[in-house]
Amino acid sequence: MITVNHYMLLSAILFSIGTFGVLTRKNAIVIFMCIEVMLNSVNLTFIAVSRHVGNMDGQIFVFFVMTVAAAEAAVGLALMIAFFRNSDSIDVDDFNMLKW
Amino acid sequence: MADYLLSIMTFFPLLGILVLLFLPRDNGGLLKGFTLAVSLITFAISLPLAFDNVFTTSGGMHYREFYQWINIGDFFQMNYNLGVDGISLWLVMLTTFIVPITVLSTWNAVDKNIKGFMAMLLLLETGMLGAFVSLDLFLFYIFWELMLIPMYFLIGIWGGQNRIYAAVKFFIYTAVGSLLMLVAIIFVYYFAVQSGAPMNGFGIQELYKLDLPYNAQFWLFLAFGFSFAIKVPMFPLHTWLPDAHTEAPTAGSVILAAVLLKMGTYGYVRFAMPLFPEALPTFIPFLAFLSVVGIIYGSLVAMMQDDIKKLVAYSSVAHLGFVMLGVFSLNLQGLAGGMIQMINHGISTGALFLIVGFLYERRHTRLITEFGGVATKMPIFATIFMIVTFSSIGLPGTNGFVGEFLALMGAFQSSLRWYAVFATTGVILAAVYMLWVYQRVMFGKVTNPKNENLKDLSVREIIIMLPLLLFIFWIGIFPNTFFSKMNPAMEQMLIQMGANPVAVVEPATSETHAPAHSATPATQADGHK
Amino acid sequence: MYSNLWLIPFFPLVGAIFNGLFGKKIKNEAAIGGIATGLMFLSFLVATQNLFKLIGDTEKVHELVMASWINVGNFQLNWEFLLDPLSAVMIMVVTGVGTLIHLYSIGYMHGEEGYYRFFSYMNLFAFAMLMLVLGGNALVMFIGWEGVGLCSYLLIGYYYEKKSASTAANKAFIVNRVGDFGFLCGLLTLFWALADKGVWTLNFVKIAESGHLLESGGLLITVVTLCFFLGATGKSAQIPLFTWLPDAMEGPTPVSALIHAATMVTAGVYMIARMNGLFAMAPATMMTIAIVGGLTAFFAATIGLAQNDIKRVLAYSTVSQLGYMFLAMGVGAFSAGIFHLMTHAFFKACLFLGSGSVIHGLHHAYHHAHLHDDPQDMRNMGGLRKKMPITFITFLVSTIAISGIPLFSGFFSKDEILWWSFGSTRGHWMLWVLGAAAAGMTAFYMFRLVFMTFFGEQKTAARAKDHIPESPFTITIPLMVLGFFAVVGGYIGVPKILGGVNRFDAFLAPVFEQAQHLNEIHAHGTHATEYTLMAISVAIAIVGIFTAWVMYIKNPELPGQFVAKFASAHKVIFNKWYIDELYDFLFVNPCKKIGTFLWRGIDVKIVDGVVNGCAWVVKGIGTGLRYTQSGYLYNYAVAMVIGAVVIVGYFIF
Amino acid sequence: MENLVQEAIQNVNLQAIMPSLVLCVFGMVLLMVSVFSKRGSTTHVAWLSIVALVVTGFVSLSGWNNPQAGFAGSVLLDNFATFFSMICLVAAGLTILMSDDYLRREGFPVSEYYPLILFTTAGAMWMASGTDLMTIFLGLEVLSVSLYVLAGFFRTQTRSNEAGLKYFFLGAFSTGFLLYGVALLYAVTGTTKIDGIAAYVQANPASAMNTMFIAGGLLLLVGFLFKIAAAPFHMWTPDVYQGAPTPITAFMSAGPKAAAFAALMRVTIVGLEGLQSELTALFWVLAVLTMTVGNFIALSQKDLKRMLAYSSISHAGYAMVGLVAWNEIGLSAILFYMLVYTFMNMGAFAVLILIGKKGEDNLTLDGIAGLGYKKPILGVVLTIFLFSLMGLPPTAGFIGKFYIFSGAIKAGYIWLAVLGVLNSAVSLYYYLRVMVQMYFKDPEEDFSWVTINVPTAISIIISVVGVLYLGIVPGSVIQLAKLAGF
Repeated sequence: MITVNHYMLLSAILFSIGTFGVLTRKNAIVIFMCIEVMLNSVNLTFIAVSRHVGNMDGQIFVFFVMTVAAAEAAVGLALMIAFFRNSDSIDVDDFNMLKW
Repeated sequence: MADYLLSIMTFFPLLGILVLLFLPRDNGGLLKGFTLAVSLITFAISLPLAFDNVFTTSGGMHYREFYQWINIGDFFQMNYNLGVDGISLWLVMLTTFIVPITVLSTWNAVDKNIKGFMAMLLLLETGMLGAFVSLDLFLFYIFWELMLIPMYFLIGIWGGQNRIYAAVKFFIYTAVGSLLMLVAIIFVYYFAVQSGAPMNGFGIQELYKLDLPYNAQFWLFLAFGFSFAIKVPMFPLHTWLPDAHTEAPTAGSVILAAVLLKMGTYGYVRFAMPLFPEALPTFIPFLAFLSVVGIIYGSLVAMMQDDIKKLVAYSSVAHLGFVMLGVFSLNLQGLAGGMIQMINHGISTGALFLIVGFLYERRHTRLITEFGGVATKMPIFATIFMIVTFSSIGLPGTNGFVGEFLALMGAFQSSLRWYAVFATTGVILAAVYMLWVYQRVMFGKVTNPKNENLKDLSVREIIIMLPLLLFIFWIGIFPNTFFSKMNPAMEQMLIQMGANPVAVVEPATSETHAPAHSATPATQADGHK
Repeated sequence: MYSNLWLIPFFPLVGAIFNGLFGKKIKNEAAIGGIATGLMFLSFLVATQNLFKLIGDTEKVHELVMASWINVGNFQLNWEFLLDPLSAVMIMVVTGVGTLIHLYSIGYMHGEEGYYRFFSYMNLFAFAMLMLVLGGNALVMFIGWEGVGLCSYLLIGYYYEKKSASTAANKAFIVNRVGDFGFLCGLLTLFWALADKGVWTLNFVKIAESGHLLESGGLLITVVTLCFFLGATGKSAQIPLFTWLPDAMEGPTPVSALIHAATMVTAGVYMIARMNGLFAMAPATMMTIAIVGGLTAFFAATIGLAQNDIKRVLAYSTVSQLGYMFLAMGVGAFSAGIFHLMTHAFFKACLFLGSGSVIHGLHHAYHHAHLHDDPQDMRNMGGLRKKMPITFITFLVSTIAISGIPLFSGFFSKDEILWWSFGSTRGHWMLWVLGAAAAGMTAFYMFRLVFMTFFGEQKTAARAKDHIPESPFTITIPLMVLGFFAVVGGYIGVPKILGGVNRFDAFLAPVFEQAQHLNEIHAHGTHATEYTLMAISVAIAIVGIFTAWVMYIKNPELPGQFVAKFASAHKVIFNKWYIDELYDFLFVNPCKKIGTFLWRGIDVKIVDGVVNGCAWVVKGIGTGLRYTQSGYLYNYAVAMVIGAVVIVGYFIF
Repeated sequence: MENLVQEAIQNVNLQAIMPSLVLCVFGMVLLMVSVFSKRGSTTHVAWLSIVALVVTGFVSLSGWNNPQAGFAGSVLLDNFATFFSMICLVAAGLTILMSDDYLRREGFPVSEYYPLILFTTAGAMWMASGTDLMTIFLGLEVLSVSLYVLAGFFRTQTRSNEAGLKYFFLGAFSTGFLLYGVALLYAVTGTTKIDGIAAYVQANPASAMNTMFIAGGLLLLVGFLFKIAAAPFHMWTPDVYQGAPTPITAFMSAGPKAAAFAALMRVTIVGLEGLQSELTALFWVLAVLTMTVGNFIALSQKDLKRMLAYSSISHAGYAMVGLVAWNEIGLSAILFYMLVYTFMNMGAFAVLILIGKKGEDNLTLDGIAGLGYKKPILGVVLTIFLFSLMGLPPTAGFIGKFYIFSGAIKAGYIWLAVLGVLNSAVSLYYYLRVMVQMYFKDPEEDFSWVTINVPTAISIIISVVGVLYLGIVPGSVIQLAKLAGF
C-alpha cells in the first residue's frame, strides 16, 4: 500500500538529489535543471498531501509553482545566454569575477 | 529671554553656522571675525548665568525649559528638558568662555578651509553646551555624540602628520564607550517604566529617585562609568588622548582639553554616581585606585616625553586623576575640589596648549630638543608660560592649588586617605615634568640657529592669554566666587549619591572657627553669604 | 588696632608687580632699585610699629581677617594674618634684613641684564616670606611657603642662560616640593584629625587651642608632626633634603644672603615653632627632629671643611647652622632656636654679603684684566684685607659671631641651644656632642675661609690683583649695619646665668610657654654644669680657630699634606659624601627609567598595544572571513545548505 | 458549488489588492509605452513611473486604519502592509529618480527598466499584504523574477550578467527551500493560510513539537532569510550588489528587503507563534552572526558598492534584533528601521551614482579622495548618510538603532544589545574610512565629470530630508510605525 509517507519520502529524496546536484555540478544549465527537480519534488509533496488531507490548496499551489518555474526558466535562460555571449561559457566556475 | 536663555545660548552657534555657510569662502578674515563675534555673543548670552545669585541659595535646577519632544505612549518618551545648576553652571561658562579664545587662536594657524573649521568649532560649541544643560538622558546622549563629529573633523582635516590614525582612534574609542552607555540608558529607562515609578521621559531628576536593585546598579554603573572613564580619560583607557592631542590643531587641543574631557568627569558627577548610588561604594576603591595610578603614571610618562604637546596631554591624565579622586571622596570638599579642578584644568591646560601652539606656529615643531633659550628671545612669552606652568603645578595663589588641595582634602577625610597620600606625590611629579620642560625649552642659551629670529607674542596672542591669566589668579585667590554658587548644588548632589555632604561629623561646638552647619541642605545653603 | 598688618606684605607685592610690569620700560636702575628698597623699608617701618605696639600690649595674640578665601561646607578658610611675638620677630628679621639686602643689591646688581626682574623677584620673595610668617592659618602660610619656593626658583635661575643655574633652580624647587608633599600630608591629616573631633579649622590659634583633643604622643600626632617636619627639612635644607641649598648658590649673592641664609631657609624652623603645641605633644617627632638637626649640623660642617668655593662654604655653614636650630626645636628650646634664627640671620647675611663684596671686587678686577678665573674660588684670593677693609672687618666680626666666641651674638644663641640639648627633658648628651663637634668644625672652616680670603699672600692673578676695589657704599652700608647687629644682636637674649634677663625669651614666652609647660619640657641641671659646658664649647671653638690658624697662616703647606694623607676621607667629604650621586642613583635615574619604561614599554606597547591589538584582531577576522566569499556559486549554495541543515538539525534534535 | 463560487466572488474584495493592481496595470501600460517609444528615450517613462508610484501611494493609503481582507483571507491590506508598501514605493521612487541619467551614462537607455521596477514593487507589496503562504510566494516570485532581470540588466557587461545569474541561481535555490517548507507545513496543518497554521497549532499544541512542523517552519524562514541577506544566507549579497546596476543595488537593499522583512514578520509572529522560544533563539544567533559577518568583512573592502553591500548585511542583522525582541517596540522598530534604512542607504547610493564615471571603476575608497573639497555639497550629503548609517545622532540612523535596541532591552536581551552596539562600533571604522578619504586626503582628481542632474538631486534631497526629519523629529513617524506594528 502506497501511503502519503511514501510520497513524502520520495519527494524528500528528490529534493535532496536536486540540492546535491546544485552543489556539485558546474554547468549552469544542469544546475538549473537540478533546481527544477527540487521544485518538482515540492510539487509532488503538495499533491500527495492535498490528496491526503482532502483540500485543494496544495494543488492550486502546484499550479503557481509551475507557472513561476516557467517564468524563472525564461529569465534564467535569458541571463545565461547573455552571459554566454560575453564569455563563451556557462560554466559556473567562470562566474567568478565578483568575489571577496 | 531668561525663559529661553539656555536654548538661545545652545543653539546660537548653530545659527551662526547657517549664516557662515553663506559667507564667501575666500575671505578668511571675515569668516574668523564672524565666528569670533558669534562665539562672543554666545558668551554674552551666557553671562547672566554667572551673575545670577539664585545659585547661591538653591541647589536645584534653574532656567528650566521643558517641551515634549518625542512621546510614543508606552514605548518611550523623550523631552527637550534643559536646566542648569551650580554644577553645570561653571562648565557652561567655561565653554562659552574658551571658545572665543580658541577662535582667536586660529587667526594665523588655520589657513586651509577656514569656513569648515569655523563651522566645526561652532557645532562643537553647541554640542558641548547642550550636553551640559541637558536634563534628559536621551537629549544628553544626542549632544554627547554630536560633539564627536566636529572634533573628528577638526583632528582629521586640520591635524598633524598622523592625524588620520588619531582622529579615527579618538572617534571609535569614545564611541565604544558611549554606545555601551546607550544600552545602559535604555535599560534604566525600561526598568523605571516597569517599576512604575513616576517618570518624565528620560529626565534624570525623576530617574534619581529610582530604586534600582544593587545588581542592576552594578552593571549600569559599569557601563556609564566605562563610557565616562574613556572620556576623562582614566588609566588605562587614556591612549587615545596623547594621539588626539598631538595631532589636533591648537584650537582642537584647547577645546578637547578644556571642555571635552570635562564631559567625562561631569558625566560621573551628574549621571553615573547619583543615578547608581548603591553601586558606587563597590567601585570607588577601584576607580580611586585608577585615578591615583593615572596621576602617577601620567606624570612619569609626561616627564619623559620629547614632544611638548604630548607632555601636556599626559599631564592631563594626571590632572584629571585629581579631579576624579576628589569626586570619589564623596564629600563636599572633595567634590568642590574636583569641580573647581575641572575648571582649572580647562584654563591651565588650555593655556598650555595655546602656548605650545604659539611655539609651533613659529617653528613648526614641538620637539623639546629643537628649543632652548627661548626666554631670551621671547620674554613676554616666557613670563606667561611661567605663570601657566606654575598654575599647572598647583602653586598656591593660582587656581591649580585650590583644586588640588580641596580634592586631596576631601580624599583625606574619606576612606580614600591612603590613595590620597599617593596622589599627593603627584604634586612633586608635576613640578618635575613641568619645570624640566620649561627649563629645556626656555632656559639656556640659544643653541639652535632657527630660534634666533623668534618673535615675541603679538598683541593678539597676548589678548588671548590675558583672560586665562586673569582666571588663573582669580580662582586662586577668590575661589568663593565659584564655590558660593556650586555649594548648594553639590550638597544636593552628594545627598543623592548617598553620601553625607558633611564629611566627618558635626562641629562639636559653635565656637569653632567655621560657622556651624547642619547636614540638611536647606540650612547649609543659608549659611553662605 | 593691628589693622595695618596687611600693609607689611602689601608693600613688597606692589613693588613686585610694579617692577615686573613696568620695570623694563623704566630702565633707570636707581629708580627700580629705589622703589623696591623703599617699599621694603616702608614695610619695615610698619613692622617696627607693630612690633612696638605688641611689646606694649598685654594681649599678645592678634588675628586680622581680611577676606574669606575658600568656603566649602564646613571648611571655611579666610585670608587672615596672625601677629604674635613669634611672627613679630620674624617680620622684623625679614623686613629688616630684607631692606638691607635690597639696598645692597642696588649696587651689587649694577649693570646686570634684567635688573628690574631681579628686584621684582626680590620684592615678590619678601611678599611671600611675609605671608608665610604672618599667615594666620596653615594655608595662608602655605601660600607663602610655596611662594618663597617659587621666588627661590626664579632667583636661583636668574642667570637662566647658564645651564647649571636653571638646573639648580629646578632642583631647589623640586626638592622643596618633596618637602611640600610632607607639609600637605601633615596639613591634611591634621585637618582630618581635628575635623574628626568636630573642629574644622586650619587656623593656628584654633589648632593650638584644640591640640589637646588629640592624643598626646599618639600615632596620629606623631604622623602629622613628622609630615610637617618632612616639609621643614625641604625648606630648611636638612637631612635628607639638604642637597639643593649648596647648588642654590648659582643665584646672585644677595639672593643667597636673603633667601638661602637669612629668611627662607629658616621657614621650616619657624613652622615648627609656630606649631610648637603639636610638636611638643609628639616626643618621638621631637627626638627625630633633634637627631636630624644634630646630624645635619655635624655632616654639613664636615663638608664645609673641604670646600674651596667661598659661597659653598657659606652654604654648608648655613645648612649646619640650620641644623642647630632644628636641634633646638627638637629638644624643646623653641625660643633659643628662634633666637639663633635671628642672630644667624644677621651674621650669615653679613657673611654672604661680605663674600658678595669680595666676589664683586674680584669680578671687577678680572673683568678689568680680561681674565676668566673663578671669582668665587678661595684659592684665587688671599690678602684681601688691605684691599677691602670694611668688607674684611664686618666679615671677621661675623665669623667670630658664628664661631661662638663670647660677647658676640652667635655665642649667646648657640650656647643656649647647646645647653638645652644637654639639659632639656628632651635632650641627650650625645646631641650635645654632635652640636659641640659641629661648633668646633664651624670655627675651623669659617676661619679657614677668613684666612684664605683675607690673610696671607695675594694669590689673585698678577694682572688683576691691583684692580681690586673696595665696594661702593650701597654695599658697605648694609655690611656695616649687619656687622653691628652680628655683634650686639645677641644682647637682647643674654641668659640669666650670665646675669642677663633674656628679654627675648620672655617676649616669646606667650607662644611657647604653654606647650613647654603642658608637656614638661624644660632644661634642668646645675649652674656648674651649665658653666662647664659653656667653657667646653668655647674651648672647642678656640681650638678650631687655632687649628685653622696653624694650617692656613702658620704652616700653609700643611693642608696639602693633610689631604694627601687622608685622601680617601677628603675625597668623600669634598664630594659632599656623594649624597647627590646617591640621590641620582636612588631617585632621579630610576624615575627617568620608570618613566621611559612606562611610556615606551607600558603605554605604547601594552596599553595602546591592547587597543591597537583589538583593532588588528577585528580587522584580521574580517579579512579572514572575507575569503569565505570565494565568488563561486556552489560555495555559496553549500553555505546555505549547511546553514539550513544546521538550523533545522539543531531544533529537531 | 454555486454557493462556493458565490462566496469566493464575494470574498474577492479587489480593494485589498488595489495598490498592487494599480501598479501592475501601470506597469503593463508603461511596458507598452516603452515598446512604442523611440529607442533611447526613457525620461518620459521614468516620470510616468513616478506618477504610477504616487498614484499607488494614494491608493494604498486607503488601507490605513481600514483593513481590507480579500481573496478568502489570503490578502490583508492593513496598516502593516500599508506601511511596508509605502517603504517600497519610496524606495522605488528614489530608484527611478536616480536611474534616468545613470542609464544614459552607462549606455543602456532602455525604458523596460521602469516597468520592471514597478513589477518588483508590486511583488513587494504583495508580500507585505499576503496572509497566505501562497500569496506571499507569488509576491516573492514576482519580485524576484523582475529583480533577476534588473540585476543582469546591463546585458553586455559580464559583471552585471554574473550578478544576475548568481542572484537567479541562489534565489531559485532558496525558493526551493521555501517551497519545501511550505509543503511540510501544509502537510502538518493542512492549510497554507498563516492564521490557519496558527489556529491549527493553537488547537493542537503538540504539533508545535512535531519534527515536520519545525522543519517546515525553519525551511520556510530560510527563504526569507535569504532575501533579507541574513548570515549564512547572505553570500549572494556582496556579489550581486556589486555587479548590479547601482540604482538596482540601492533598490535591492531597501524595497525587496523591507518586503522580505514584512513577510518574515507576518509568518513568524502570526503563523509560527508556537515556535516563539525556538525562533527567538535562532534569530538571536542569526542577528549577531549577520551583523558581525557584515561589519567585519566590510572593514577590508575597497570597493564602495561592495562595502555598502556588507553594510547592508549588517543592517539586516540590526533589524533582526527587533524580531528577537518579539514585542511591540521591537517589531514596530523594524518598520521604522526599514524606512530609515531606505532613506540613508539609497541616499548614499545616489551620491555614489553621481560621482561614478562610466563603468563606475572609480567607486573605490581611493577614487573619492578629496571629494569633500571638490564637491563640497555632495561631500556633506554623503557624510550625513554615513553618519546615519553609523547610527549617530541627530540622524535617523540613530533613532532607528535606539528604537530597535529599546525593544531588545525591554524584552531583556541586554547582551544582544551590547553585541549590537559593539558591532556598530566596529562599523564606525569603515564608514569613517570613507570620510577619511573624502576629507582627510588631498584630492587626486578634480571630479569634473560630476554633473548634477535634477532627478538624482531630488532623490538625494528627499533622502537627506528624510534622514534628518526622522532623526530630529521622529515622533510622528514612530507613531505610525507603532500603529502599523502588530
